[in-house]
This record gives sequence, structure tokens and C-alpha cells, in this order.
Amino acid sequence: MKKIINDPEHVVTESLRGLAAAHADLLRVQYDPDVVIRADAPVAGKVAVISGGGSGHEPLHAGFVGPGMLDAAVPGAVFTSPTPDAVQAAVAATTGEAGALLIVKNYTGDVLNFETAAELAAAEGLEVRSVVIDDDVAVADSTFTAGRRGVGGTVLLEKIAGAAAARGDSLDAVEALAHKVIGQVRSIGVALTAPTVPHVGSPSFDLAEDEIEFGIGIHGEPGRERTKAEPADVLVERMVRAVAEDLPFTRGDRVLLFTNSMGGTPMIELYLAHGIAERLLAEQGITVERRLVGPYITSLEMQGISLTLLKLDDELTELWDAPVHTTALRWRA
Amino acid sequence: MKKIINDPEHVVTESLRGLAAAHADLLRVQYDPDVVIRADAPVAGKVAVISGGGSGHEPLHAGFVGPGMLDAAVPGAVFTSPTPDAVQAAVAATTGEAGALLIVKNYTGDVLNFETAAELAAAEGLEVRSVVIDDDVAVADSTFTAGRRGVGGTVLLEKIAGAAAARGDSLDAVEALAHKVIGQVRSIGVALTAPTVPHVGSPSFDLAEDEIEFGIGIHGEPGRERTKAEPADVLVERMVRAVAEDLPFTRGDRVLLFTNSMGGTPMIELYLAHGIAERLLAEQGITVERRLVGPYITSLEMQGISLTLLKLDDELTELWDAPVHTTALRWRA
Amino acid sequence: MGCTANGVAAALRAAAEVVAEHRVELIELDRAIGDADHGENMNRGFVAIVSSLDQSVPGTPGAVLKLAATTLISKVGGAAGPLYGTGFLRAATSVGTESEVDVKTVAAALRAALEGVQARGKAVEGDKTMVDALLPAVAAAEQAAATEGADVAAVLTAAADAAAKGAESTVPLVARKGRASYLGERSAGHLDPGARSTALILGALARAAR
Amino acid sequence: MGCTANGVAAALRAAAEVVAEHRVELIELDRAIGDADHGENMNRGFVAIVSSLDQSVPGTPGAVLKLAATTLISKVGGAAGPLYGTGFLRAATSVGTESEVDVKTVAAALRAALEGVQARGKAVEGDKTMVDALLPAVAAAEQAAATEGADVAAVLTAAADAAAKGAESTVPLVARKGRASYLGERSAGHLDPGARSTALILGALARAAR
Ligand SMILES: Nc1ncnc2c1ncn2[C@@H]1O[C@H](COP(=O)(O)OP(=O)(O)O)[C@@H](O)[C@H]1O
Ligand SMILES: Nc1ncnc2c1ncn2[C@@H]1O[C@H](COP(=O)(O)OP(=O)(O)O)[C@@H](O)[C@H]1O
Ligand SMILES: [Mg+2]
Ligand SMILES: [Mg+2]
Ligand SMILES: [Mg+2]
Ligand SMILES: [Mg+2]
Repeated sequence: MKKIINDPEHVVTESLRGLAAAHADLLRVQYDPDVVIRADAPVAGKVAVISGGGSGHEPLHAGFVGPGMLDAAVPGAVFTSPTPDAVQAAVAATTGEAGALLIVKNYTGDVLNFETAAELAAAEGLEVRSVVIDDDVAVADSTFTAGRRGVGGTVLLEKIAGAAAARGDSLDAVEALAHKVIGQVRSIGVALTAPTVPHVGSPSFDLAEDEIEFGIGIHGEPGRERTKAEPADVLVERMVRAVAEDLPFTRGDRVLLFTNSMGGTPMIELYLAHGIAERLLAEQGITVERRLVGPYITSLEMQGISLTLLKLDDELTELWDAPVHTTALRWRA
Repeated sequence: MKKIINDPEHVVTESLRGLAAAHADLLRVQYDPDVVIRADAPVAGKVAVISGGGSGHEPLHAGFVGPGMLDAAVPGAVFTSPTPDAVQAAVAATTGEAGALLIVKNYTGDVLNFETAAELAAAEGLEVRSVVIDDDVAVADSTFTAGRRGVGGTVLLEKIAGAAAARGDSLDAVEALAHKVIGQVRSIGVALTAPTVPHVGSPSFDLAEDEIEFGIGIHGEPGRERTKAEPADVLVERMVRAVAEDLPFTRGDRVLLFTNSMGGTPMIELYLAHGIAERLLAEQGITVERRLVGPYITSLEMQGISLTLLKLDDELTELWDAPVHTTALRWRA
Repeated sequence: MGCTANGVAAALRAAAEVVAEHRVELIELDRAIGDADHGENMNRGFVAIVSSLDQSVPGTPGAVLKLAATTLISKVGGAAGPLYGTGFLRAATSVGTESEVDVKTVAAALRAALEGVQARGKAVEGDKTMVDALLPAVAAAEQAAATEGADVAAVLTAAADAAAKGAESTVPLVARKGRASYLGERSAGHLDPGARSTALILGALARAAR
Repeated sequence: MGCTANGVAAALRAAAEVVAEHRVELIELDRAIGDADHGENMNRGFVAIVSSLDQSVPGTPGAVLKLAATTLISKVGGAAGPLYGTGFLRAATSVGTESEVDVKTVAAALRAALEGVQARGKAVEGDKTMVDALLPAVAAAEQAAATEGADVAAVLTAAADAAAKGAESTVPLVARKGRASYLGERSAGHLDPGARSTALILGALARAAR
């Protein structure tokens, strides 16, 4: 393993020091437990929007802290969900009368730790709700399993919930919108290489030179299916089909297309894939009305991409377009 | 080689199709020769700022096309400078009475091709100047060699020259400012892994599991020195020293610190390195007044980082802060 | 016979040692069907428990278990943190404020831990989780506790042996809970890391009690 | 005797074939001390020349060379594009509008090409560039052209042989121009890719002329 780190045990905290130094205008960092908080929090009268999860997916979540998006992000150890006391610290630093919405990616660890934190917060008289996002179509859904994972849709959900809170929506309204987004967003990922977790020191899985993982998660969990590498045209078509058929998205739909790099994929490949997806959706009569292209929810240095489709309507489009000022997403601000 | 591409020969053009589809509000793409042009070009009365170079360094340069930065970007084949006719096409699409400034990274190929283009443009009566940026301290400078390479400083130069042109500076003034930036910006890079050029199919160089290249270029050119991998604290200190001693930057200086990922380095490591650099500069009494952290000038999927320091004054700071709206850099717009 | 507060503390130290020794093994098990952090997570938690105990040992077995529970909850994260944390917390509550624990108390504490893990994680036997180690352990402990003349060591040994077998039994299973469930059929053929850590910890507790 | 426009075209086609055959070799040479694109760049240029010639062959040797020059300039990019382009352009100008070229014209064209490359790239002998192949080639061509009864094939063969030797001579050199110069001392021990391509192309032209 070659990484630009010191002791693997301190990699998250040391990285947060750099984040804090770089963006003091936007955010502040509390340590032990580690929490990233919007510089001007708590914002009076506003619903706090909080998310978090294991580290290693940057810019998710800390890169989305700031006006128009998250009030706080709770980074766990690499690929490990944060603990309830850290989530509680985020709630304490950001949440007032208007309450807080916790955005939780659907992994057993995240769900359990955020659940515990929400209980603790409720015990202190704060109104805290949580929503669980589970947009990954690679995983077969069932109430008897852990269900689908939360992946790329999380970025879009955080933006839209953050915009709703920023315009003054109540906790009920922000929560309802979050459920709406969760209901109409779907994603699929693919990996060409494996990430290496610092404390492990070797790649999370082994892929032969001609193999890819289709339906990869964002934690180096092996995907659903290991297949031969394919030309981009073939691969992206499989991905678009997997996503578009799941909801299903149909002719006449207006969508946001989010083409995401898992970290190690160069932009030249990412845009190439994005172009193919745009073409295929146009052929299906689906109108791509907004797009996001870049590394926004990553898996350390893993090479791969994910595609996320969110069905849009006027309200979601307006919330997506609303001003946002974070380290990773910024417009009209 | 595993990449999300079709035929290596068409990777640049296919990627540009995705770029065009994603950002029709900001830019348009002309093909064969391939040029990326600001959507509303030519902007009447404004000096056009144009740059370009081999592809594989995205978002440089096409990601910086838009209001407040570049009027056009000229992408060559991967790691190969573009040809004069492509540069000429960019000039033709963007340049009016006010003339154009070509920002050229100091590589023999780039210099020769842009030089030829400038001659051809002059022959058509257009006022076209070029500046050559050579900020890489890894390379020993001499008039008897190819000189220093243009690396990270290019991003800062494009932003500042673009802002000067946007505020209405004359070609003389923009050119003078560009020379000023070139005079006071320095960079150093390091690689942990090698990039793989699509038409080559294997890594550009071989590094043992415990080796790094210190002073790497952005084209997979081996660096000046191959050393053992080191903890981040040691490595970043060597980098800061190499840059800070070159100009030299001294106590009391105000600087912009640009911590750049070469593509494959995760953000968690990048911010960790940035934090160390901030600390070291503070210890030296150098005030980091602005910062840029992210993958802005990359080398495909290469893992590694570069540090760039630009000495600031009020004017440069103001130009850095000026509104910019491109796919990769955006603020106050 | 580790049934006082100090005895429980010593047993937890023994567990911490075993977890540290098996850190890489647990990482590798989790790498195969999860995200390669279980060994790191558990080790982080138990290192923190030991350093808490180094500061001071609470006065009763229940208080020691509660300290372990809150430490695991606040240090481990992931799925294992809340699950083990809840398990220890329920065990602590079950033990109450007595200054010594006997065989019945131990068996009841294990049952309480199992119920806590199942309440939080909703896993049943055969889902390929730590429940597959803990559930037979509880049954074995209860049986041993009902045996004439059994001491705490005997009860924990019975639990540990059953847990080890239970853990092994996860190998052919297809996971229905936790991260391994994403793998579907591909999760079969691998030992569940959480079941393994449960067996390791019970083994350490049993040895400490002898 | 390839001295008409068609002869020059045929020679360029031969060069294109050789470049294609050696594409990977040139990439590998450039990978060692550059950026691994020289073979790709040259091949892209010569493929384009051939497809231009497939459309139509200009009427004079000079016009054919000019077509090659502009194609290389607009298709190759990198350092090699402008350098080879300028070389061919100067050669074309030197040849002028004659319909056949003789030994003197060939030698003079080579000299013009060298001067063009040096004017653009500022490299001198020993800088570890294509100049180290082209410069001795010109000298050898001029000597051969001055020899009683020499034909174009003989002149080009002398140039090609000298270029091959010149290319080999770059191995021990430390680069002072081009991308390899960034390597400093580490550039020694490697054949310069541009010198190698110059030798290959002259070799192909010579064989075509026979
Ligand atoms: N719902 C559940 N109920 C019981 N145990 C579970 C459940 N989900 C996961 N586990 C256990 O947790 C272990 C994984 O723990 P760990 O790797 O630390 O957390 P994570 O899966 O969040 O990375 C699994 O091996 C399994 O034994
Ligand atoms: N200044 C120069 N003068 C002459 N030849 C040069 C000069 N710079 C580079 N070259 C030649 O160009 C070759 C490299 O060409 P190529 O790889 O196509 O371009 P690039 O270096 O831009 O990638 C070198 O091997 C060398 O022979
Ligand atoms: Mg985990
Ligand atoms: Mg090149
Ligand atoms: Mg795990
Ligand atoms: Mg080259």
C-alpha cells in the first residue's frame, strides 16, 4: 500500500485538519468525536440537515456542508459508520426549535448508529427524524435482508433536502420531500479496480486484469456479479438499463442524470460514459434536464463509475437549482 | 489496461461529446479539429484567453472554459500537444479586435505548435500573444535545455488572466499580468503510481510497491528522483521546502496554496497533505490567504499530488476572487 | 472464578487480547464478504475498554459490563458497535447491582445479550450473523447452568464451545442480514466475521473464568 | 528510382508502413524517457499522409512533400509534429517545382530539412534528439551526392545508414532538449525515439528508391 498518510489510525482526523484549514469560511471541525459543522451553525429557525457515514467517500458528506445543503456531516472511520455520540454532537451543534433531519444511507451500521443517536436526541427534547436512502438497484430488495444500499442518490437527496430547509420548509415538509426523492431515485455502480483501506493495507477485493464488478457498492463490498471488461458503449448501456428499468423511468420523464466517478476514474472516461448515457436516454425519450458529472461519492481510489437517475418535477428542479455553497458543490453563491 | 472507453483512438472526441452534452449552457464543442469554446464566444471587446495541451489532465483545460476564465480550450490527443490548426480554430472562434492571449505550458511540443498557430493568426491580422508558463521546480532550468515544465501554476494563471480579461484589461495588461503570475508561482509534484495512456495500454513507468517519484511531471514522464515511500509529514515537508525555497518565498509573504490531486489520490489523502502544508507554511511565517484543493490538473488515473504556491498581492487576490463560472471552478456566479 | 467486578474486568482484558491477536483474521474474513473493517472496529473498541479499565474499574460486575457497552457504542461504529454495545448493555442491566455473579446470573446475562442483539439487528438463526454464534451459546450456557455443581467457568466454556460450532456453521449459509447479504449466493462458503468474533470473545471470557 | 511525384509518394507510403510496424517500439522508447506517445503520434501522421495520397497525388515531388508537411503539422502534434512538419516543409521548398529530383536536389532537400528542424527546435548535435540522426545523414548524403555516378538511391542509402548510426549514438547521451531532458542523468542509456524514427523513415525512403 502506498498512500499519502501518516498513521492509518489518524487518517480521518488528520484529513479533517486540512479540510478545516482550507475552508474556515464555510465550516468548522470539532474533534473527538469528529464532526464537521457549518461555520454559522446553528441557523436560527431552520431545520438542520445532517448526514454522515464512513469516511473514504469524499467529498460525501463533509464536502456538502454549507449554505443550501448540510448543516453538519459526521465522518466515521474509513468505511465504518460513525458512532451515536458523534451524531449526537452534530445534532447538538446545529439543531434548534425547528428540529433536524438525519439522512442515513441504508447500511446496517449506519442505520443502527443513527437510530441510537436519534433516540438519545429525542430524550433531550430535540425533534429529530431520520430518513434512510436505499437507491442501489444492484441489490435485491426484501424485508428479510438488509435491503438496498444507499449510494449516489444520497448526494442528490442532500442537495434537495438542504435547499428545502434553506427556503424555510418545516421538518414535516423536508422529511416528506426526502421521502419523495428516495422514492424516485435509482443508481447502479461498477468497479474496475478495488480500493485499499488504510488500516488494511491491501485491496478490498481482487479483480483480474480483464474483469469488472457490476453492481459494486461504495465500500469495496464485492458487487453482485463479476463479468468481463467491456467497451464503454456496452457497459454504459447495461448500467442505464439496470437503472431505467427499475423505477421504471419511462418516455416523457424528465430526469437528473448523475454520472459519478468512484474516485480513481479519470474525468476523460467519466465524460465519455456520461455522453453515452445521455445518448441512450435521449433514444428512450427520457429528457435529461439537469446533470451532475464528477467524483462526488467515491470509494477511496477505486476506479469505477456509478449512474444515478432522479425523476424530476418542477419543485425538485427548483430545489436542485437553488443556491448552494459547499466545498464540493457550489452555484449561484 | 481496464478503462471505460471504446476505441482508444476516439477517446478524446467521445469524451468531448459527453462534456458538450453535460454543459451546453457553458460551452460548445467543435470537432475535427477538436476545440472547446465558451458558449457565448466571441465576447465583444474582450481579450480572448485561450489555452490547451494534451488531453488526460482534465479538468485542465476544457473544465476552465467559461465566464471569468478561458474563452477556449484546445485538447490534443492524450498527453500530446494539439496541432496548430486546432489552436487556430480556437482563435478564430473567440478572437476579435481586442486580441487573444495564448497560455502555453512549457513543453517543446506545446511551445512549437502554439508558436506556429500564433504566426498563422498574425498572418490573418489578428493580434495574438503567447505566454509560456514554467513553474515546475523539479526541473533544473537552463537556456540550453527545454527548461522547466508548466504544471499546477497553469490553473492559477488561467484564472487570473481570465479575470483580468473579464474586467476589460487590454491585451498588453493581461499579458503583463500573466508574466507577473509566471514570475511568482512555483510547483512540485510527486507520484505514487503511473498513469496508463489509452493507446499504450500499460503504465507509463514502473514503480516498486515502496517507491515514489519525486518531481514527477504530468505526462507520466518519470520524475527527477525515485525515492522510498515516506510518511505524509516527511513527504509534504520535502515538497514545501522544494517550492518555498525556489522563489524564495519568505516570512511575511501572502500566498495562494494549491494542493492538487494528480487524479487517483483520494480526497482524504489530499486534504491530509493540505493540512500539513498549511501547518508548515504557518510555521515559516508565510500567510496562506487563499487555497485551492482538489483534482484540477491531473495525469489520468495517476496517484500523486502537487503543491503550488503563488505569491499574492491585493491585485492578484482580487482577480482570484473575481466571479468565475466554469465546469470545474465556480464561485460568485 | 472471575465473578467480581475485577474478575469481569480481567475477562474483558483477556477478550481484548484475543481480539487484537485476531484483528487481521477478522479483517480478512470481513474482506471476503464485507468491507474489511470488522477486526479494526472490534480492536478499536476493546483497546478503548482496556484503557478505560486502566483508569479505574467500576465497583460491580454490572457496572463493568456497562462501561464496556458504552465504550463499544461510542468507539466501534459500523454494525458491530451498536450490536455488541446493545448486547453488553442488556447483559449489564440483567446482572443488575450485585457484587458477584453466579452461574444463573451469567446464563441470564447471555440470554439478555442475545435478546438485545436480536432486538437491534432483527437477525434470526441462519441469517449468517453473530446471532448464529450467540444463540447456541446461550442455549448451551443455560443447559450448563442447570447442571448440578457447575461453576461460571463451566457455563462460559459451554457457551464458548457452542459459539465456536455456531460460528463454523455460518460457512455454507447465504447471508440475509448485514453487508454480506449484498453478495447473495456469493456469500456462501465464507465464515461470518461477527460470528467469529463472538466465538473468540466468549472463548476468552471462558478461559479467564477458569 | 523514385524521383517523380509518384516515386516520392511511393516512398512516403513505404515510410508509413515502417512507422506502423515500429509504432510499439517507438512508444516503448518514448515511454522510457518521455511520455509514451511518439509511435502513436508518428503513426497518426503517416496514416493521414497515406489517406491523403489515396485521394490524389500532387503533381510534383515538391508538392507531395508539402502535402506530407502540412499533414504532419496538422495531425501529429507534440514535439515531433512541428519538427518533422517543418523539416518536410523546408525540403519541399528546397525542391521547388521541378518534376523530377536528382541527387543534388535530394541532398539539398535533406540539408534544408535539417536546418528547418534546428531552426524550430534549437537542438544541436549531442542534445539527444532527432538532430543526432539527421545531421550525420545530411553529411553522408552530401558526400554521396558528390560521388561520381551516384543515384538517388545511393544518396538516400548513405543518409539512412548514417542516420541509423547517429540514432545509436544517442544511447549514452544525457538529453538537453525535449521531454527527456527533464530526466537529467537518468536519460542516459536509452535510445532517443525521435532519432530512431528519423532513421526508420530514411531507411524506408532509401529502400523505396532502390
Ligand atoms: N442485522 C444484524 N444482526 C446481527 N448481526 C449483524 C447484523 N448485521 C451485521 N451483523 C454482524 O456484524 C458483522 C459485521 O460487523 P462490522 O464489519 O464491524 O460492521 P459493518 O458491516 O458495518 O462493516 C457481521 O459479520 C455480522 O456478524
Ligand atoms: N528541441 C528539439 N529539437 C529536435 N528534436 C526534438 C526536440 N525536442 C524533442 N525532439 C524530438 O522529439 C522526440 C519526441 O517526440 P514526441 O514524443 O512525438 O513528442 P513529445 O515529446 O511532445 O511527446 C524526441 O525523441 C526528440 O527526438
Ligand atoms: Mg464497515
Ligand atoms: Mg507527448
Ligand atoms: Mg465490516
Ligand atoms: Mg512523446
